[in-house]
Amino acid sequence: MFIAISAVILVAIAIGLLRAFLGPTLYDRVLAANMSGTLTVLMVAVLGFMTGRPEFLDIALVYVLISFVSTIAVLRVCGTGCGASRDPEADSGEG
Amino acid sequence: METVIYILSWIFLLGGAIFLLVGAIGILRFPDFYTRLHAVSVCDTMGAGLVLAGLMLQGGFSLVTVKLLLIFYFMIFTGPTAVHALAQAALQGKLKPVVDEHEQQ
Amino acid sequence: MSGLLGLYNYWIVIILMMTGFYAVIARPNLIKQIIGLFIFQTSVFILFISMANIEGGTAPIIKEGIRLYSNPLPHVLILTAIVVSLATTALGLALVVRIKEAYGTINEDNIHVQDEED
Amino acid sequence: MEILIDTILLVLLMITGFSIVRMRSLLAATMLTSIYSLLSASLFVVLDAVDVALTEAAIGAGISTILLLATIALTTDREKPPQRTPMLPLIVVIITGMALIYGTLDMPHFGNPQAPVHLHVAPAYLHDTPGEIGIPNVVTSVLASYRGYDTLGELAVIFTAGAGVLTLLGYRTRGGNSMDPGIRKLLILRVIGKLFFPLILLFALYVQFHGDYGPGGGFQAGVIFATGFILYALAFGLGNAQRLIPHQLLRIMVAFGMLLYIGVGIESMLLGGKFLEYNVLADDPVSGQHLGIILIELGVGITVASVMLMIYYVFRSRQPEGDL
Repeated sequence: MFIAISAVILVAIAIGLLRAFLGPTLYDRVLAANMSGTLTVLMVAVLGFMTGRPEFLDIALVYVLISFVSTIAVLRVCGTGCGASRDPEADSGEG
Repeated sequence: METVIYILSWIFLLGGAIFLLVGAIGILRFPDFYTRLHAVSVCDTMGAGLVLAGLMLQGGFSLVTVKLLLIFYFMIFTGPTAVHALAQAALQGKLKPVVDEHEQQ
Repeated sequence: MSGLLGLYNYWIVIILMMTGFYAVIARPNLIKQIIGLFIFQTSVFILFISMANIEGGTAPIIKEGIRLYSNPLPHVLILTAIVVSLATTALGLALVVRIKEAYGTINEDNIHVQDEED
Repeated sequence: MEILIDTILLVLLMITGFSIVRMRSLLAATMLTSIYSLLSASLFVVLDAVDVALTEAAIGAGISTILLLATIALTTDREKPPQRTPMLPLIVVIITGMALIYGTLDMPHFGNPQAPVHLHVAPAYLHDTPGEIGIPNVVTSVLASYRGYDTLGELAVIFTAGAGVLTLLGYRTRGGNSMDPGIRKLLILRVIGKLFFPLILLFALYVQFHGDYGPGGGFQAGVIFATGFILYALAFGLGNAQRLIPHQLLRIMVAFGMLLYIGVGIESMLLGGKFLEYNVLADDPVSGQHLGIILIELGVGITVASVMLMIYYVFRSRQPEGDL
């Protein structure tokens, strides 16, 4: 059963990745990265239960904090300046 | 009693999985950035919350439950903050929302 | 694990390694090269950790009732290697910032052109 | 079951790797690098390397993404299309890849317990750790005790890299304690930052001192510490963070961690043992080992945290005033 849950999470991560590839703006990519972070946390938690050693939840805790800090960092370090422009190659599908 | 908790935990886990999937489809299918924010919130709150609740029931009352609660607590604060900061940055970056053309006229 | 699936991990690692290698040698942008180096490094980490894995083993934290553990030695090597990789990446990025200040560009081709002009 | 997740994660990693190379916007590539790092960290969890997963998540997805972003903010976001034809590099890459794949054909298969790696040294570590060191986490015992010399070397590398970054970029003090207008708008971020800052530090302490019993240790804790202060700097401005932990203090701490490590080694020599032989530190060898490992991990944590934070300060203090 845990395998079903982790399969769903993997599918969701794959869809999030697709959004990160497609863009089209930087914000969409940050959003996708943020969602992948959440999903990775859940997957690590589920994996811990699946392998029968749920004490590894510390890792999931670190992931929550780190993905939050890095999301904030994108917005603060780059400011509004560098995110405003649409990446031109994302629209043309060049990637 | 044990079977009830067991079944309940699986209901939570499956429900959470459904919410996660719905959120993921949303982030792919919604037309613009601002609508996609909503899809992510579904993942962050209901999806994550239900999966963690299901795991808590599986883990029983132990240190594991405390850690899961902590994860849930962190998530419930970090998710909306990150999304709010993102939305504000997007607004300041002059990202126009997609609006229905009929309503605009 | 037998047959071709037994080598699958290594092959993907090699593909990742070559992806990073390609970015390092084919892309003129210095930041892109550092990102390529990052991919390369991570693939090496995955190679080591794959080798450490034992079928049916668990994480090497000793607990009653568990008999088979994965090999802890590669974990130790990679754990420190990750931190060192960050330190070296930071050094590389610092160099990139200095190059930008000195040349006004981080494109390798333009830097070569400027060097020849001097 | 785990092999299935392993397979899927590797495929996702491969796709991410390809698209990172293809992206022309460096910011987009950085975001994908962060996802790549998270994916590889979950792969490490699947492959039972929990300590490594903790480190990779904190470093790859956290600090190295932040440093890349800081560099992009100082340089440029656009990558010009390459002028050279990519044919030659492509051929080189394909030939090298083929040679490496040919090399793997002789390798023991994935998960094979009879592989040469598993036959030497590692069984001894796993067998002797409970008796000799007395802590459950074998990774920590190997890191801090059996291979303490290696770790000292790694720490020296980090120390040198920190010194190198400082030499290359120099350090500029930020005047004033004012918050820039960008932060003033982010009220929610400031409130959450204030709430989370102590929690992250507390968690870092837990990782630091619980490293003997679960995943964790000095390296991970140091990085988490630095991340906590980076969050503070992001939410309240660099000037305020530097008033909290001044740069001069950081420089001292960088050296202090190293000295603590070496000091433990010298102390054990003075007590009649060999360099970094912890058995002599206390009456009973096992508690000597405990004491030695805790001190060493503390040294590692202090140096790693201060080097990471110093690198962040140095990069960010180069940002033009008002742009922060």
